[in-house]
Amino acid sequence: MTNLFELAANNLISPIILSFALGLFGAMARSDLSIPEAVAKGMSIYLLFAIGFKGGASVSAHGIDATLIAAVVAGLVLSFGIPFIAFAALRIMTGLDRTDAAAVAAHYGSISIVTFVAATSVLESQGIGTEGYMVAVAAVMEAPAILSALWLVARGGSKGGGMDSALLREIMLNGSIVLLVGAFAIGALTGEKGLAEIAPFIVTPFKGVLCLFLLDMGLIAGRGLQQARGLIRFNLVAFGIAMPLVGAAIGMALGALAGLNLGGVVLMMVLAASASYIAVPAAMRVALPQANPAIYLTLSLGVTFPFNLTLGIPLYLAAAQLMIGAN
Amino acid sequence: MTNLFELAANNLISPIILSFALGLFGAMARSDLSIPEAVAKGMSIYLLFAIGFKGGASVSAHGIDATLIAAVVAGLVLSFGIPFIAFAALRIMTGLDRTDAAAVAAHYGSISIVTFVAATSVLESQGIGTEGYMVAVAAVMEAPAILSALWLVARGGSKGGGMDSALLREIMLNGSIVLLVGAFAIGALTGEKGLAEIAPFIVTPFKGVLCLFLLDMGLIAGRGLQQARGLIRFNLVAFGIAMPLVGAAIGMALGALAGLNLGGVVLMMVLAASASYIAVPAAMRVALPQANPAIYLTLSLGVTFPFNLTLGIPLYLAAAQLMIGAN
Amino acid sequence: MTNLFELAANNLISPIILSFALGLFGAMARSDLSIPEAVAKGMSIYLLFAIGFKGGASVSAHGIDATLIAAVVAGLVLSFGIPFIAFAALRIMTGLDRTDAAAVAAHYGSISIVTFVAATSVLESQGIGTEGYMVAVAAVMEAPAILSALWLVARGGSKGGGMDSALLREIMLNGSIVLLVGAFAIGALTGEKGLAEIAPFIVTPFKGVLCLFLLDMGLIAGRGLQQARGLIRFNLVAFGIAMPLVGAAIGMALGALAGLNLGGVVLMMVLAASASYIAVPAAMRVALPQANPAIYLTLSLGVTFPFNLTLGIPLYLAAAQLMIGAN
Amino acid sequence: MEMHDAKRVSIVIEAPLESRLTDALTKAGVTGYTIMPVIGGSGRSGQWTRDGQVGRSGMVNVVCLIKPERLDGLLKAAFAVVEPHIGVVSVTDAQVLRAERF
Amino acid sequence: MEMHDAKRVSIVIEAPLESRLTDALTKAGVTGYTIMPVIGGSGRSGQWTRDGQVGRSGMVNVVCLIKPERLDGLLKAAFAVVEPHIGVVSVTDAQVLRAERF
Amino acid sequence: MEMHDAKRVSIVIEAPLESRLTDALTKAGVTGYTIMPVIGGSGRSGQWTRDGQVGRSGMVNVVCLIKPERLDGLLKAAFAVVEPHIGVVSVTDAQVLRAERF
Ligand SMILES: Nc1ncnc2c1ncn2[C@@H]1O[C@H](COP(=O)(O)O)[C@@H](O)[C@H]1O
Ligand SMILES: Nc1ncnc2c1ncn2[C@@H]1O[C@H](COP(=O)(O)O)[C@@H](O)[C@H]1O
Ligand SMILES: Nc1ncnc2c1ncn2[C@@H]1O[C@H](COP(=O)(O)O)[C@@H](O)[C@H]1O
Ligand code: NA
Ligand code: NA
Ligand code: NA
Repeated sequence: MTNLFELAANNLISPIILSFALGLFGAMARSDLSIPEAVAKGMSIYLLFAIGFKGGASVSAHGIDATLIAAVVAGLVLSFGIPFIAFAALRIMTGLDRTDAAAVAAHYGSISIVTFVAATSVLESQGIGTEGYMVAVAAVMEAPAILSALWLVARGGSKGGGMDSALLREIMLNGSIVLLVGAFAIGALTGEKGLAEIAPFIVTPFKGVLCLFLLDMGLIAGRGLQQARGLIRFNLVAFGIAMPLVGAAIGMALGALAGLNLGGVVLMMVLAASASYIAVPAAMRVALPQANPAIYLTLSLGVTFPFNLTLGIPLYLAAAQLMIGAN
Repeated sequence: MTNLFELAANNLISPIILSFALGLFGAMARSDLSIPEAVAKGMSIYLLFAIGFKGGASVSAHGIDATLIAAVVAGLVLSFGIPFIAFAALRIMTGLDRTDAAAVAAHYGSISIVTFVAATSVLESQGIGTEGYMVAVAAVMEAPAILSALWLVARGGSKGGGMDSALLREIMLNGSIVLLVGAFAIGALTGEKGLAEIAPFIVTPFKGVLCLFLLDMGLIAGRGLQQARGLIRFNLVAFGIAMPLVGAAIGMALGALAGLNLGGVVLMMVLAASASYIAVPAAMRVALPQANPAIYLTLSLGVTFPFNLTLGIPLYLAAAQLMIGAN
Repeated sequence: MTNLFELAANNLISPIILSFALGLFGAMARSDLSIPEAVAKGMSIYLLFAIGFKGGASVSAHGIDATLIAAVVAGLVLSFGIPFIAFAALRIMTGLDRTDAAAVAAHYGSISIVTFVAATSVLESQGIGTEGYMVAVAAVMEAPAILSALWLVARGGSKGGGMDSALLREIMLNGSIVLLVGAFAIGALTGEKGLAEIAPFIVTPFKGVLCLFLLDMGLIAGRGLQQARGLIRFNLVAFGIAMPLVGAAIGMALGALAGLNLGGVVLMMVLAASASYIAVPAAMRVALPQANPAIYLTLSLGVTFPFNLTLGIPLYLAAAQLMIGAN
Repeated sequence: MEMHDAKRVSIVIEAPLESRLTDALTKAGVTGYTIMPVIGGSGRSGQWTRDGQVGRSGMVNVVCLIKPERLDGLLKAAFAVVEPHIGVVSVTDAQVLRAERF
Repeated sequence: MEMHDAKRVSIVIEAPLESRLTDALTKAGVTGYTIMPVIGGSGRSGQWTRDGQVGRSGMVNVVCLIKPERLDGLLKAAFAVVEPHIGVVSVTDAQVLRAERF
Repeated sequence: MEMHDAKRVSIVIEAPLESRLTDALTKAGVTGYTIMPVIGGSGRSGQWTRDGQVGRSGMVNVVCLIKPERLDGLLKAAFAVVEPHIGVVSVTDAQVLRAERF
C-alpha cells in the first residue's frame, strides 16, 4: 500500500495537477486570470484530435484484438446503466427532486475525456500499456447516459424531458464525438506512418497543452464553486466522491470481464468514475431546462473532477493492480 | 502510370487529406463541430509565417539563382492572364453573367496558399526539392488577378467594378501578403541560423497544424456546399475541375520556360491551378458587390480546392515528371 | 567596444527583432494584418507560464542562493523608487501635468516581461547563465510602482488618485502576476523532472512563439504611434530613451550590490529599464482616469520598448561586462 | 432619407437553443436575423461569463428587425422556444432604410 | 403576447471598470444585466480596436432591462461609476415579455 | 438625471466595408461610434456564421449615437456606402447622459 501513497504523492506534484490547483487558487482568490474562450476551445480541439489520433494509430499498430467488441459493449452498458444507480443514490442520499437527480445522473453515466487523458498519462509514466481502442470506448460512452436520464424523467411523468429527433442527432453528432471518432479513424487509417508525420504536434507537446487546459479547468471549477456556495451541501459532496468509487468498482468488474489488460481496466474504471462537463450540460439545457445547472456543473466539475484527478486515478490503479495483478 | 495511382492513393490517405475529409463529413452530417474564428485565424497566421520564413531561409541558403526573376515574371503573367481564360470559359460553358463570371475569374487567377503548402509537403515526402523563392512567386500572384477581373467588368460597361486607390492599397497590403513577404524577408535575412532558432516552432509541428487547419477548411467548404445546393449546377462544377487543369498546363509551360526544376514547376502548376478563397473574396465584396459570393466561394473552396488537394497535386506531379523528367 | 556593435548587430537581425519590425512596418503601411485578441492573449499566457515554470525549475535545480532575498529587496526598491525619479524628470523635461507625469512614472517603475524574456534569450545565446529567481523579482516589481504613482498624485492634492482595497487586490492578484508566480511555484515544486515532461511545449518552441508575439507587439506599437502623432513631442521621446538608461544604471548598482552574477545584473538592469504596457495601463484607467492613455502607452510601448529591444539590451550587457567583468 | 416603421426584437437565449430559435423564427416567416455574441451576464440564475468555457454554454443575442404587423407572430414563435428556458425578450420601436427587405 | 413597458439602458464603459459598474448596478437593485463585447470604436479620446490586445483594454457594453420606475436609481448608480471615465450611457424605451423577471 | 434626446443608428454591414463606413461617418461629422461583433445571421443572401472563418468575412455592427438633427446627414453618408451592398440600417429613439459629447 506504500505503493499507493507514493503514486498519489507523485501524481499530486505533477505539473498537470498543480496547474489545475493554480487555476483553482486563482479563481478562489478572485484574480482576473482567465483564458480566452477561443483558446480554451482550441485546446480542447487539439486534445480531442491528439487523443483520438493516437488511439487509432495504436489500434492500427497492435491490431484489433478480440476484446474490442466486448469493451465497447461494456462501455455502453456502463453509460446506460450508471445513471440508474446515480439516480437512486441521489434520491436516497440527497434532497434533489426527480429532474435535478436525473440531470446529475446523466453526467455521471457519461464521461470526462480530460480525466481519461490524465489517467493515460499516469499509466504511461508507470510504463503501463493501454489498448488504443479505449478511445473508441470513451466516445461511445458520451451519449447513452443522456437517454437513460431522460427516460427516468419521462417515467416520473414530469413534463419537459423532451427528446426529439433533432436533439438525438445533436447528441450523437456532437462536435467532440465527431472529432474524437474522426481522429481515431484517421489514426487507424494512416497508422504509424501518419503518426510519425504529426507526432511533433500531437505527441511531444501534448502534456504541456494539457497543463494549460487544466489551468483553465481549475479556473472554471473554482468560479463555479464560488457561485454555488450554499447550494452544495454535505450530502451532495458525499455523492460526488462516493459515486466515482461505485462507478470505478463496476467499471473494474466489466473491464476485467471484457478481458482488458491492466491499463485498459484502469481506463474503464476512470471512464465509469468520471462525469461529463461539456457535452451533457448543453444537452440538459435543451432537454431538461428545469434542472439547475449550478448543481450538476458543480458536482461534476467542482467535486468529482478534482477528486478523480488527484486521488481517484492512483486509487483505481492501485485497486486494479491488487485485483488483477501487475499486468 | 502506376506511379500516379500509387501517389494519388498515398496522398489520399495522408492525415492532411483525411482531416479535410473529416471536416467535410462533419459539416455534411450537420455536426456542431467548429473551430473558433480566432483559432482559425491564428493557424493561418502561423502557416503564412512558417511558409514565408522557410522560403526565405532556403533562398538565403541556396542563393538567388538566375531563374528567380523569370519565375516572378511568369507568376505575374499567370495571375494577370488566367482570369481572361477563366472568364471566357465561364461565359461559354456556364450561364453566369459578366459580373459573376469576372468575380469567379479573379479567384482562379489568384492562388490558394494552403494548396501550395500541401503540394510542398507532398513534394517533400517524395524527396523532391523546390526553390525557396516560389513563396515569393505565390505572394506576387495574389493580387494581379483582381485587377484583370475589374478591367473585364469595366470594359463591359457595367457600373460597380469600382477600383479606387484605397482598394488598391488594401489589396497590395493585404494582411496575408504582408505576412508572407515579411516572413520571407526575415527568413532571408536571418538564414539558416534564424531557422535553427525557431525550427521547433515553424518546422517540426507544421504538418500537425496543417491537419487542424484543413479540418477547418473542410468544415467551411462543407457548410458552403450545403448552403449552395441548387446553385451549383453541373456546368459550374465542370468548370471548377477543368479550369485547374488548364491553369496547371499553362503553369507547367511557363514554369519550364522560366527554367525551374521539377519541384518548382509543380509548384508553379499548383499556383496556377489553385483558386483564392481568402483575399479575393473580401476584395470582391468591396469592388463587385453585385457578384454572388455563394458562387465564387463554392467553386473555389468547395470544388477546386478539394480537387487539387486530392487528385490535382499527384496529377500535376506525374505530368511534370513525364514532361520534364525526374529532376 | 567592437563587441558591443557586433552584439547589437547580431541582436538586430534576430528573428525576434525582425518580427517586431515587421509588425511596426505593417501598422505604419496601414496593412490590415492583425492577430486576433484571443490568440494574442493565448500567446501571452503561454509566455508567462513558460518563463515562470523555467525560472522555478532552475531554482529547484540550483537551489535558492543567499542573494535571493537581496535581489527581491532590490527589485522592490527599484519599483517603488523609480517612479519618483521618472516623475521628477518628466516635470522638469516635459510639460506633462502632475497626473499624466505620475501615470507615466508608474509605467517605468513597473516592468515589461517581454523585454525580460528577450534579454534572457540574448543572454542564453551568449552562453551567459542567469539566476532562475529573477522571474520572481520580475513579479514583485510589477505592482509597487503603481502605489508610488498614486501617492505622488495624492500628495499633489488632486482628486482622483483613487486607491481602494478593491483596486489593491486587483493589482496584486492581477492575472499576469498570479500566472507568473504560480508557474514559478509549479516549476520549483516539480523541478527538472516536471520541466522534462513539458519541455517540448514550453522550451523548444518558445522562441518561435515569441516571434509571433513580437509581431503583434509591433502591430500594436505601430498603430499606437500613428494614433499619437503630434502628441509625442521631442521631449517626451527623449524621456522615453533617457529614462531606461537611468533605470538601467540604478539597476546595475543594486544588482551588483545584491551579489547577482553577470546575467542576473543584466536582467535587473532590464527590469529597471523597461516599462509596463499591460498591467499598469489597466490600473491607471481605474485609478487615474484623467491621465491620457495615449501618452503613457505610446511612451512605454512605442518608444521605450523598441529602444530596449534593439539597442538597450546589448548596451546593458556591454556595460555590465565592462563594470563587473565577464562572468 | 425615407424611413419605415419597424420593430427591433432582441432575444437573449441560451446558446444550445440558438438553432431551435432561429428555425422557429424562420418558420414564422422572419426574413432575416442577426446573431450577436454575449460575453457574460447576471440574472436570477446567477452570474456567468464566457471566459475559458469549452462547451456550448452561455447565451447569445438574436436580433430581428420586422414589420410591426408581424410582431405578434414572431413573439409567439419565439416564446414557444424561450418559455421553459432562461432568457430575455425585448422589443423596441425602430425605423429602417430599405423596408422592402423585411 | 402581453408586453410590459421597460427601459433598456446601454452603458459602454472601459473594460477595467466592468466589475465596478456591475457591482454598483447590483447594489442599486438591478436584477439582471447582459454584457456584450465591443471590438472597436472612436470618440473624443481617439480610435481603438481590440485586435491583438493583450491586457484588459478597450470597452464593453453593459445592457440592462429594467422597469421604468427604477431608471433613475440605476442611472445615478451607473453615473457615479462612469462619471470620471470615458464611456457612453444611453436609454431606449422597450417592451419586455415576462415582466415578473425585471 | 438629466437626459437628452438622441438617435441610435445601428448599421450592420459587411466587414470588408467597415473602414469605408466609419470614414464616411467621420466625414459626415459624426463624433463617435462603437463597433460590435456579429457572429452570424441570415437574410436574403443566405445564412452565415463566423465560425472557423479565416478571411475578413461576415458582418459587423456599427452603432452611433447622435443628436436628432444630425440624423439625416448621417443616414445619407451611411447609405452612400451601404447602398450597393447587403446590410441593414435601423434607427431608434434614445436618450443620453452627457449630451455635450455627441
Ligand atoms: N434585466 C436584465 N437585463 C438584461 N439582461 C438580463 C436581465 N435579466 C437577465 N438577463 C440576461 O439573461 C440571462 C438569464 O437571466 P435569468 O433567467 O434571470 O438568470 C442573464 O444571465 C443575463 O444575461
Ligand atoms: N456618439 C457615439 N456613439 C456611439 N459610441 C460612442 C460615441 N461616442 C463615443 N462612443 C464610444 O465610447 C468610446 C469612448 O468615447 P470618448 O469618451 O468620446 O472617447 C468610443 O471609443 C466609442 O466606443
Ligand atoms: N430582418 C433582419 N433583422 C436583423 N438582421 C437582418 C435582417 N435581415 C438581414 N439581416 C442581417 O443582414 C445580413 C445581410 O442581409 P441580407 O442582405 O438580407 O442577406 C444578414 O446576414 C443578417 O445578419
Ligand atoms: Na462516467
Ligand atoms: Na490560380
Ligand atoms: Na522598470
